[in-house]
Amino acid sequence: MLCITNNKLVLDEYKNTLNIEYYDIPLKDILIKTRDKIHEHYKLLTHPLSGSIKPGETPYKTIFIEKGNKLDMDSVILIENCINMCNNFEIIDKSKYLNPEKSIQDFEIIDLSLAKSALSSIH
Amino acid sequence: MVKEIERAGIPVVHLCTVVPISLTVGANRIVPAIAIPYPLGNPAVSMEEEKVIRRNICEKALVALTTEVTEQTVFE
Amino acid sequence: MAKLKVVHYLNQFFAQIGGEEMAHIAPELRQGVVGPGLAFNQAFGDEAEIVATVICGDSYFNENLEDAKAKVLEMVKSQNPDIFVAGPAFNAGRYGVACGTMAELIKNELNIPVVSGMYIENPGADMFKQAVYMISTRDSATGMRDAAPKMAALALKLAKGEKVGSSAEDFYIPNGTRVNFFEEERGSKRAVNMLLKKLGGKPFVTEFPMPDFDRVEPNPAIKDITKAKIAIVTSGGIVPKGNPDRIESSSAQKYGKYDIEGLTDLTEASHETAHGGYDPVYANQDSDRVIPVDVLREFESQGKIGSLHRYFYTTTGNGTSVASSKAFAEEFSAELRNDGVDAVILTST
Amino acid sequence: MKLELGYILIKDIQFSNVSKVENGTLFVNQDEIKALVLEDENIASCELDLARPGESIRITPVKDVIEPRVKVEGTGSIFPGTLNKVETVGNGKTHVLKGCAVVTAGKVVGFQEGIIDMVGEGAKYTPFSQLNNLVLVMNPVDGLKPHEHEKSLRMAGLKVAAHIGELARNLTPCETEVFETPSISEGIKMYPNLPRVAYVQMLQSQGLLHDTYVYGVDAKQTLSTLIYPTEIMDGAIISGNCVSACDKNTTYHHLNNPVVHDLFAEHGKTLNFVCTILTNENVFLMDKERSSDWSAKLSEMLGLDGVIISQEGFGNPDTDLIMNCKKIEAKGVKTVIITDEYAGRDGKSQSLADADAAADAVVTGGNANEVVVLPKLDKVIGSLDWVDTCAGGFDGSLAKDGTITVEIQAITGATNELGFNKLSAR
Repeated sequence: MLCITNNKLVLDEYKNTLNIEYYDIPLKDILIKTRDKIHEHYKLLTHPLSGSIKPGETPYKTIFIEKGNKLDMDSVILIENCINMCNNFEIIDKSKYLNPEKSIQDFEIIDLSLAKSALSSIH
Repeated sequence: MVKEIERAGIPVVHLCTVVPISLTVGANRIVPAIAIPYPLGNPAVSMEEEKVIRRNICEKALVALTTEVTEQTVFE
Repeated sequence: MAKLKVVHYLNQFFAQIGGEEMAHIAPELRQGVVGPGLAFNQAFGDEAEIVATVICGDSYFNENLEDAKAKVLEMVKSQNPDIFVAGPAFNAGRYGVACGTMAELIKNELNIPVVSGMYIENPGADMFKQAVYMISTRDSATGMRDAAPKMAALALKLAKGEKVGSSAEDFYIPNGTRVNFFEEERGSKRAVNMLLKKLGGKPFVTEFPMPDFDRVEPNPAIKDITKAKIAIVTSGGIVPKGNPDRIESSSAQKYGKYDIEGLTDLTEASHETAHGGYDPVYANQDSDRVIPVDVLREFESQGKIGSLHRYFYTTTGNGTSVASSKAFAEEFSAELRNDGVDAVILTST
Repeated sequence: MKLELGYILIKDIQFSNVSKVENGTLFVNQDEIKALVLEDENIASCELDLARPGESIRITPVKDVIEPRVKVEGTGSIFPGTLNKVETVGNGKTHVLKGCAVVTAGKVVGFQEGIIDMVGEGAKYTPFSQLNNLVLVMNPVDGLKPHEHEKSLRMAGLKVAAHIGELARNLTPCETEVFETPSISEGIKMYPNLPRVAYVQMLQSQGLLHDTYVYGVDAKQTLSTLIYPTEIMDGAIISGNCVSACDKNTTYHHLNNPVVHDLFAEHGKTLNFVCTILTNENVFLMDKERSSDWSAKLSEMLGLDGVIISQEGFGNPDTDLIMNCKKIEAKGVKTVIITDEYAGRDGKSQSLADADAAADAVVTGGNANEVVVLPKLDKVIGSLDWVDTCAGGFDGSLAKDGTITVEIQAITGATNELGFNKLSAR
């Protein structure tokens, strides 16, 4: 299993126990990274648009994938749809958050919690 | 994209690695290809053998273009 | 306030000139109302009136397309109208295409509000529903009394610059743009009603047609492939070495058109891929792995196909449809058609 | 199982020394309510306010909306497994204070959203503009973690609603309504010729701030299961979901689930409303496969002819919705699904994260990206601070003249996916 994330909190929490690729890039680029992996025969384990917080609103995204031996077509279709969905939302500039430090922390925590919720199912 | 070409009145054959995607995007004549990074080749074999593979797929494409279809059809 | 000036477009049949035997007549301009125009004038009331009617035979229009378009446009323009209304065409296919063609042209050229109307299965509906507002009508002229007031009302709305409601409120054929409105029943009640119809085998209308499943009818097969001119299109991002047009690696905002005249083989030195969605190594080594120029040249020289089109088109679209890939596919498809291309081989990674 | 709902109609709400209901007016003692809320040591302060239909008031950011109810006959008590002990509800008699609600507001996280306007353009989009609302604005003690904070607000709302519900215990209802679900075998005998219909309700269950509880059990740890529809009317399902204001199902929505009510309205006439199937919306794709397999399997076991499937939330649940639809249709059971759309501000984009040809009967709650301008209102309960950065708000949303330009996704309940509203799109 491989975890792709741009959330430092997820990295800190799991760096010793999980296989993690951390990138300091925007949410949509995490989806694109994931798409590239899917074309290398990874399969999606978690939904790319996990959480009801809109793509423009939270900057964080953590996705779990797993290496397979062939292209997983369901994953290809799902990731493409999700990347398209991202285009429907205005991206909010992080510095514009009312209380940037607190908000960013909240988003990190929520993304971590979604990841934890997925992991509790995976294990 | 395939639908817009078809809509313009030009018969089109879609050589596509992921047949379900091709079905989803609305292609009517579909020929399955080899793999995402090399739909019409295979680096594991020699250049000559690869060309044979490519020729086969292209032959199928011509068959598809000359076959009347009424619904989405995959030419295996 | 002066009434808004309307020009109405009719075919030979609705202008009461004759049926199929008169379908050859060339465009003609008459002052005032003809035939169904009366129903429109009633519906327009004090706000607008038909000042002139342009009539053209359906065969003439479709067989002399460019000439007919130019003539009808000129006639409409001469009246300096505020509104253009075409049809309704009901289920008459060639008439529907003519109505759609003229409505779109006049909207673009004269920049005035246009409205047409036809039965949803009229081929003109699919072709033009996204370009112009088209009222959904019954499949025969018995629907005139129903259609004319709806067309007139929407035309007035457009002319006055009022906000157009959803297709369900303003009765036009759904055009892909989603518009909110308040229904009479709440959603759960509508769901129960829809389920009861579905269970009873009765017709029901979904409020949200699944978008990926709109289909285009397959075109007829190529009769003689040995004479056909074949073009290559790819979403695999193949570009000349160095990517001269800077096609983006993902969600490309443009497409490339490249000359392959005289080329019999693509090589590591000549071409590469701009696609960011897959491992580019293999396509960069030999782009024939994505667009089979070498094999098609072989077929060309063996007489298996007529010819390979001089240009290929490339995008980095990722297979699924996005609005922009659709838009430029429309653009280059028209180009391909004008260049006399008989068939397309589209390759995707 | 049979439940009688007795409605006591509330037309006004007032603060008073004594909490009581008299002649359609709900009187609330502020100190009593505050003391109740402050029993929770995680809550540092609590302000109460009132908002009535037509008043120039904006409530934001809204967390939950709850209708006060009390069980007067039958087993169990309101909100079983969360507020009260876990005993089966849904039978006997329940009194409802109809026309009022407890609204919990206050920031849980930095970006929280949700607007209820009591008047003007925004009021058209939220059903809660029609209610006499008791609003609780609560602030947590310093350093409280988001999940503890969420839990405190959730429980405070339930506690206050149940407390106010108690005021209805000895009142005589203005109207009553009876809902009865026969056992499977009785139902077959009673309605041999009617189509057998169930309601498949998908519950938000993705994780922190995205949770729903069934008799106190976190829905993400459940397999798809069966429940009597009347159990839901007694608070068997409560909301712990704070995000996606327009299409989150508040506890009020659960108590008054419109699909349940509209299926009961046809029960025994045009269809046989067999039961409700509860399923979830997890993040892990294998969970989705399992849960939708189970809802399809249950549909098959129950010998259903048709189902209505409802959704909660954005993005991820689209996949559950389509899986449920596809798999249930594959069992030969006809489906209608209820969803909403994110078609972009211009309405032109592909608007579901997932789609399938099997979903040929769809009811939509509208395009959540559509933009509205909300007027300046005289009073704000809560805080407008968040507006520029909410989902559907954007930089500069809050204009100098006090108007707010937002997508309707910022409005609580605007595009509800239970079909609570009349809003739709084409």
